[in-house]
Amino acid sequence: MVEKGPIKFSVKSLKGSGISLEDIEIAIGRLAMEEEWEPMGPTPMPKITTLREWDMKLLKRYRPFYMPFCDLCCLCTYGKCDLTAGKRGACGLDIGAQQGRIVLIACAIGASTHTSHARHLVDHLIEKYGENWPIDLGSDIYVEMPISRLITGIKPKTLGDLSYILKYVEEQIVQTLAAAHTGQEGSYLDFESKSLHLGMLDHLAMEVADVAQIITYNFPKGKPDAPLTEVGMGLADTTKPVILCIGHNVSSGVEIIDFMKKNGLGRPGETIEVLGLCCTAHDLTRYDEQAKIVGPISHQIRFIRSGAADVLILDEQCIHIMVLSEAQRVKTPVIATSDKACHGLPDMTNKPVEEIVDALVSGKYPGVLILDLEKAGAVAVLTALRIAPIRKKFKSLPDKADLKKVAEKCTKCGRCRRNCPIDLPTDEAVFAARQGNFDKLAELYDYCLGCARCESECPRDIPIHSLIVSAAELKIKTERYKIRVGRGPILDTEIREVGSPIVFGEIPGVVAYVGCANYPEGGRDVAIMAEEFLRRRFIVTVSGCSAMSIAMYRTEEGKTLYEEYSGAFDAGGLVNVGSCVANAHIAGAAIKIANIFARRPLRANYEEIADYVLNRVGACGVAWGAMSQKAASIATGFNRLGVPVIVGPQGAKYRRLYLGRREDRESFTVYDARTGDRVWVGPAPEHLVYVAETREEAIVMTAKLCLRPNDTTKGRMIKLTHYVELYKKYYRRLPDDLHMFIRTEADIPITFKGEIMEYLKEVGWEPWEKPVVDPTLLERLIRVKK
Amino acid sequence: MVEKGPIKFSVKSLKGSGISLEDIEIAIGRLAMEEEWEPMGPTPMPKITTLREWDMKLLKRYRPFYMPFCDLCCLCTYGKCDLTAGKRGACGLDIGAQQGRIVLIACAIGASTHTSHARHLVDHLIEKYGENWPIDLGSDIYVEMPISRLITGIKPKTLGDLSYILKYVEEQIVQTLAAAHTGQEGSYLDFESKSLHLGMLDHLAMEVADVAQIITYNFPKGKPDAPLTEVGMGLADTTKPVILCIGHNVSSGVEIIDFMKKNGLGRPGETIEVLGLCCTAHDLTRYDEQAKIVGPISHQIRFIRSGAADVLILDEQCIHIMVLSEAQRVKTPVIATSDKACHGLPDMTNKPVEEIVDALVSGKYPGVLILDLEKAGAVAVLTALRIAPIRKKFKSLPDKADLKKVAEKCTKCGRCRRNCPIDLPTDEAVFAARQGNFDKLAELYDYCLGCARCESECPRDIPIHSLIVSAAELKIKTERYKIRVGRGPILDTEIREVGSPIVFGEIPGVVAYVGCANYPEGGRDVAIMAEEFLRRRFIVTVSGCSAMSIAMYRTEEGKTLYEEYSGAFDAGGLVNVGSCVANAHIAGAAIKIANIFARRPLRANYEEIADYVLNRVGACGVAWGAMSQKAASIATGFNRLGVPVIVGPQGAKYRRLYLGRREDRESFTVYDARTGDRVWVGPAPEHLVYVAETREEAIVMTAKLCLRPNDTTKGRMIKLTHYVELYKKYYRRLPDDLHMFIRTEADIPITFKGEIMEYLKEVGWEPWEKPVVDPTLLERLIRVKK
Amino acid sequence: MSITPWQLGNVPGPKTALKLTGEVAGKLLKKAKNPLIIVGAEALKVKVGEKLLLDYVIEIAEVAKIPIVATSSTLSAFLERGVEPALSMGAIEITDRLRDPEWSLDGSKPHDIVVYVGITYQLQSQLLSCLKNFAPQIRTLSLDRYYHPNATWSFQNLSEKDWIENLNILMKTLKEEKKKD
Amino acid sequence: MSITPWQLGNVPGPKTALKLTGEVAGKLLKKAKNPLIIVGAEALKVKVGEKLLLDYVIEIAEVAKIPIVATSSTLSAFLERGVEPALSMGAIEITDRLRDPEWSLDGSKPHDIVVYVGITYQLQSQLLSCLKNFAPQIRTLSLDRYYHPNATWSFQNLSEKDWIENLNILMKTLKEEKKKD
Ligand code: SF4
Ligand code: SF4
Ligand code: SF4
Ligand code: SF4
Ligand code: SF4
Ligand code: SF4
Ligand code: SF4
Ligand code: SF4
Repeated sequence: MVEKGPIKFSVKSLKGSGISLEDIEIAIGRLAMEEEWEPMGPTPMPKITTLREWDMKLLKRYRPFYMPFCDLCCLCTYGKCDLTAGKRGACGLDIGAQQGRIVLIACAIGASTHTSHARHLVDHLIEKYGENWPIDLGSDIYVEMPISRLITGIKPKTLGDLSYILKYVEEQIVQTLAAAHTGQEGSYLDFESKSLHLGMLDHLAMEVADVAQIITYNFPKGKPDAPLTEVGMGLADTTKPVILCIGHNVSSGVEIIDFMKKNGLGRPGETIEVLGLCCTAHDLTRYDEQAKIVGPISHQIRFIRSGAADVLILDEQCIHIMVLSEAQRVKTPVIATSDKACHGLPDMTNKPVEEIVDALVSGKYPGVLILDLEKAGAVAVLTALRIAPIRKKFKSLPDKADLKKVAEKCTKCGRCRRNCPIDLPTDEAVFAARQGNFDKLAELYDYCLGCARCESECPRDIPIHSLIVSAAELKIKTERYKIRVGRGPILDTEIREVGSPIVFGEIPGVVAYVGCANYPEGGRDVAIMAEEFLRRRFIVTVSGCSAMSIAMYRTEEGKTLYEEYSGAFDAGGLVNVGSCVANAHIAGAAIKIANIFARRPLRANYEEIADYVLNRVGACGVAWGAMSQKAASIATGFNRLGVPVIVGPQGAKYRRLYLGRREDRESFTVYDARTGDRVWVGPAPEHLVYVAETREEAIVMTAKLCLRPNDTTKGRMIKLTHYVELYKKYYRRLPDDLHMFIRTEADIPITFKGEIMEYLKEVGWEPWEKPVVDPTLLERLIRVKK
Repeated sequence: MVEKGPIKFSVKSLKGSGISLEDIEIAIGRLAMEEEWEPMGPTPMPKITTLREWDMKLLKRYRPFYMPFCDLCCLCTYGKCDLTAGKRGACGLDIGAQQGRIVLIACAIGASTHTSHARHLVDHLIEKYGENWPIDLGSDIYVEMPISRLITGIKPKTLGDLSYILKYVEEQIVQTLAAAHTGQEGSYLDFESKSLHLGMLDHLAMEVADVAQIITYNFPKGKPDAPLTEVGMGLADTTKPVILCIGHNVSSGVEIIDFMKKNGLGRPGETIEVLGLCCTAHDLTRYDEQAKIVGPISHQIRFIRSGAADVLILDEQCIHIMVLSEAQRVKTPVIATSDKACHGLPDMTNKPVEEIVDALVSGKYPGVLILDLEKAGAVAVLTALRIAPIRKKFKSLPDKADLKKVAEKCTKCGRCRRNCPIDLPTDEAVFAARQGNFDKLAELYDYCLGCARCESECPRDIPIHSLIVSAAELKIKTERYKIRVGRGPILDTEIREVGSPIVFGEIPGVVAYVGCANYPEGGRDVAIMAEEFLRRRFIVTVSGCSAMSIAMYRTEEGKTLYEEYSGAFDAGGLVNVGSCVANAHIAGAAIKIANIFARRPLRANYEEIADYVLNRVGACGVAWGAMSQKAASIATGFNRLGVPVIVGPQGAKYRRLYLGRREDRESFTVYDARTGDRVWVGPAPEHLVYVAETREEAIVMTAKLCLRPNDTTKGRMIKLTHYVELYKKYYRRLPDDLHMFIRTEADIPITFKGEIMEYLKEVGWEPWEKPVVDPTLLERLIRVKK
Repeated sequence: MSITPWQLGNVPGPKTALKLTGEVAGKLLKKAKNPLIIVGAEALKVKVGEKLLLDYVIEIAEVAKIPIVATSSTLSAFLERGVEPALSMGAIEITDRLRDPEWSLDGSKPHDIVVYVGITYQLQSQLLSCLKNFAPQIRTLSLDRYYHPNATWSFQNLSEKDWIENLNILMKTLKEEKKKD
Repeated sequence: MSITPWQLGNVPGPKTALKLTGEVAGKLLKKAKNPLIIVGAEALKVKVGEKLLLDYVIEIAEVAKIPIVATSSTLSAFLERGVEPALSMGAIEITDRLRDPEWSLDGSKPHDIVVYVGITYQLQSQLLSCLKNFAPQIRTLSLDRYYHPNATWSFQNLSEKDWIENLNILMKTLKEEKKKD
């Protein structure tokens, strides 16, 4: 329980102690981190202000754009302070800084969540595997933890090293959060710099978490051909006992599978179905592809109500707070396993397994807290076996036959709709059901987030969400799709292959569809976006709920995109990295391009690498359904690294974007590293975080945000071809900023040559003086100073 | 910059390495922490759930009472969710859990602030003094860090050990904050348990911070007769250059004083005035009592506007966000020194001193950021010397003669008042000034928080706060009071003296006036409360802004309370522990009573000690002007330890209290440790956090909350005498819960014997079966099980 | 324009108090099954014309036969006037009891209408918020001069004159209705 | 009862939109020195009677001679109709420019009135909030059927019928006032 002391170890203190340094190195091992695998870069373990200058460079070009979600501040007892339109709170803060502060708090919560997830995993795995368990991602991955190397300057070798990295993250998060206290930071720019710091830390924590589980649980180590598994509401074989895992931290799920194997119950699906929901589902299938994925967060309440699950095991994150009461309604016992999500349940950690199983099967307790994961696994399995025959899949969804009757109470007051996060016309749908028409309800199924907020608002207590699900009965029964198991990191060999075409623009971009399912108009949009870019042979990486939503769509050939496209990190590849924490591998790939392909020094060299990524790696993230604080910090972490992110219209409620202005030439002027000249390179990438109003806008913006100053002529031509094609497809003419991206005639897409030449004439375009430069924002990278 | 690796050190890993354990122990030193100074207790370095059972015991008796400050939740992009009256958000959360969550976030911000403050201090001091600098609080303090020993099980010996303790705190804060993420914790009780955890961690961080500065800066080590120094707006000798330090982290101020000494500029006040504002002021005077204290947070804007300061040096916390622009108005250059509060200033850390001084004196930059404290100290002093003759104490307060003219613009729209945090009738006062009557303005001086929110709201741009200050010109000029320098910890010898009378009730209570200056009706109320209890020979401890407010009051004899009462931790002593982080010594004193006086094992024995404090140590905190997130976490930390806290009416905006119900007998039933019997002990203490409506109510409640089940007959009689006297003084009759506290006739205050006997008869009181018990909430402490 | 909270920043959410008039207040109190008046310390400072608010409230309580809870040290003022409040308790403590749907002064039926008057604005606002959110079965009235969005019914922000007028109408209504009985 | 935000939880603070009517809207647009209409993608889905909202807005813009900014892919719909918007830009991007007190479409005088119509509710709400807080010099109008508290003026939540009526009055007012010129 007590960790033995971290020792601030100094060579000095060893001198004269009679112990030679070599002995200590061997004995203790952590010193291995200090090994000279590369000279130490300028910013090991950066503190809050270490990268402030880099942040300010970004923030000068990509200015914070605030959309207050509330004009008040209620953070201290001086308040509430009305900050509308520049008024000052009692502490002196204004509305801009307040937005920065709220974003900082969100990022701190997001980063803390991944860090604590990582901490839990690492501590647990050290207990199971020992702190000297090696970090080995296979022979195709030499740069095993690019983010860790980049930020900390450490080349981690063991699980123990990961714990050490987390200490740094923890220290920094606490310090950064402190800036949010009343009467601390005052400038919105400094709040943003701190949010960027938190975002960076978040990526580090995610990398630690995912690598820890990969190396110990033997997840695919960057396998391009990771197996296919299943996703959907319709896949559980309900004749068997069914265990459903909800959350993000797979270690409890692993214990379930291990217990089954050890006790002759076979692999998942053989005698017991093991299902996952939310990111833990990805990681279950990474552990054993016979586990199955129910779906994204939107499926949580509806699957519980279907009654299919005999036991529910919660870990952490993305747990709907109603799971406990929902599970009770269908007599499904609940096992909570995380100290971060105890849900008021009695702590049975120290009780014998049999006693807990009895209590759950008998219904003495509807749920328990078990913080010993091995025990939780055993209890889950034994309870499922014993309760399944008794429960008989009791469900709390109305039968389709009853829909009309239930709907009859509706007064069409509209409260349901007016509280639905995405304004779904539930009132009309329920009212139509009253009149016997269930189509409108069924239609909503694909859009509904499954949050049940409508139900809690309905003055007539109509179970609106259930009506939607029951009306879509048929859809659900057949909801069964293929998804590729999360493959984890990108191989160094892949990077070597695609590094050059990406940097020079011949692979027109790397697009990442990530994050949650708060989609404005259903998950289909994400799949359609992904398909558009897959067809165009972009590299498409995916993770989390987005990876699941993309699976739940069939192309014209009736296949899922995972079946149609390869899992390789290559043109036209659809790369499911895995759960949310696996997002680190997407950032990691960008970093590895700079390091492996371009040989930029990696160690503690954040600015240079980020500068490289911003100017050369045509990557763009799309978090179409971003909802949570984690998504805020992930996006912000991508931003500090120079990767732009597009969010859906709901994302406007994050309150802050980073927007460039293409007409501001000065802001898009960089150094040419070869000469030191200041050169305008066009607005590429134009924004760092952007809200798109529609799927169409997001698609066009994605293509554009893959442009980079460093594109070769051929690369630029290819990228512009996609941009122009997509712009014309959706906007029906040439983009009006096209001239800002055409440096010489050679950049012009051949297919549109005539048209574009005409346009260029019209706007008075002239070929650029310096068409291709070695672009950088960092003065110190100028090689020949004038 | 890079800390060398903490090493998770296991004896196993040493075996067979050819190094003997002894060698390592000597060589490395941190293992000294593991020394067997006392057998390890049950809960070393508790995690989130380790003390959950204790929390649940507290929360069962002291039920969370929520007063939502907002019925909405806006924490993720599913929102805003309307949670009014039990509606559920899209994540499933309800209004109760949401209140718990917001309090958790506040406590996390509060605890992070102290932790990061401690971290900054400790890292800085290790750099200056080395990590082996010993923790030595003098010969009268053997239990040097009671909170650390209690929580971590470590007996820290060096600065380096403190860094290790902070790592634990950082790790835990991050994990606990993660529970606030959307879709994690769901039960309000578990949110509360987590807030209690954060509060406990906060106290640990405060102890680390204060002890670190005491041992290195040689602050008074618990000196009962610490010297007197001055406080007030009127004390600066403005013929000299004046440096004003604002904030909480004294290390930059120390560098100023050191630089002065080293460069022949003498001690503060000799050639240069060194003033402090907010807690940093306390710590400046602890370092050198010739530094002076301007006052609490309310004096910040007004002192800057007075123009007296020639240089302003900011560290962290409690900085009004307008200081920069306010300072610019009076041409005072600003030096920011904390990475948590950069205020958008240019980072000059790496520039030479002379260049920075030039930039500030010439006005090239109105302010700079200098993260090297030694350099910041030098720049501050040199700038003050050079700028003082030029600035000529430019001020931005209107002359009294102009007041009428300025006030003439007022339309009496009332916006100023309706945005004043404490609803001061500014509109009437300004309007009266319009008519030539300045008394109403001047009257407000003592109440005004100095926040300037009124000014930012005034549609006519009237500088209302300045009008108040100018109208009170005379008061300000003579504002000059005595305060005792913060003495730091309580001596073990003192504990030995007062342990018994406190525990047995003969010293009727220890009352702590702590925290900020968000007073409903001026700081005078705090002084009056303190005086009431000093006269009654309670022990009164104070800190922070409260300690300053108490100084700014004269008794009938024309003296300050500090002049009238001794600084000893003894009956009738007025103990200024120091700045906010010194609050740890108040909690520490309670712990030391349990440990030193009652010989309860201390090491990692949190529950037993808290149980002891709750049942036996008649202490009560009063945070009359509590405002910040820090105050929230400090109060919550006291609560977990069993110390009740009273806050002022503004404190209702913290949203959550812990209230007992005296009529609920079961909740006030405890074990008698001697027999295992369940015994009702009366509602003592009745509440854990309470909002008092008025000063009178607070006084009466304070006396009552000092009652403890364990009081001896004599002790109970004395305590009840005070309670009844005070109740009668303010309520004019006997308290209607008196019978709940009288166990046998011997408990009855002699002075009121007749009256009380009559009352007892009326209510049918009977002597208790078990008048005195050995009370505990912990089953495991029962000595003889039946 | 809609009614604004007295403290302008005190915007709590979608549910805000209905506008109270003296007449409505009178009728509500008259119809109440088990009403309660909670009187805070401001009632000792604020005047209703020549009278102290406290005295005015005593009259209301007497006419309408509503029990009084005296918070903080207002008890002494009541006793000075020979009025024995039904209960003397902290404003927080009585509000805490009211959260409990079972609780009432005399243990009979629960309180359906609770009047708050004379508690300092921001504290009263928070107390009303507690009941709004955790005791939806109770309807709360604020009789203070300032609009309290967290009440069920509140006067809007009134000039002293209008406020007194409303209080007088309240009193009149109470008495009138009384006669009708 | 006061006007409620369409999304009931969307309560932003003390400052909320004034109630707009067709007539007021007409007069405001007529008087505006440099107005602008921003048209979002919902205008392609929502009907005003038989017409698409987009077509209706085109008419308004033509009658009132107000330049149009087409957001997202609405551009194509304009072009199909032979209408050339003054600008095609993301809703976010145009709002970003409007924060800048110097900026205007043609670089002459800044825009004093900006109309938002047809952007999905929550995004539009946030855009209006941006201008409310960071461009107080601009007055914003929402012509959507739903009350937008963050605008300077907004229709309250209207039935389709009432909305159409108001739009018609707006149009009539624009034309009438035109005649008066
Ligand atoms: S933190 Fe500042 S703006 Fe927020 S409530 Fe407190 S004083 Fe007002
Ligand atoms: S809230 Fe209920 S009653 Fe109202 S429209 Fe929706 S389903 Fe019908
Ligand atoms: S459950 Fe579906 S319909 Fe109901 S509020 Fe949530 S998203 Fe809207
Ligand atoms: S993608 Fe988002 S919603 Fe989905 S499981 Fe991950 S964090 Fe949760
Ligand atoms: S910031 Fe959020 S919680 Fe605070 S007042 Fe606004 S909506 Fe309410
Ligand atoms: S955290 Fe929950 S209650 Fe808050 S806005 Fe998000 S979904 Fe709504
Ligand atoms: S806000 Fe200004 S104008 Fe209005 S009453 Fe106050 S001082 Fe007078
Ligand atoms: S400066 Fe004083 S009068 Fe003005 S709002 Fe603040 S507390 Fe009220």
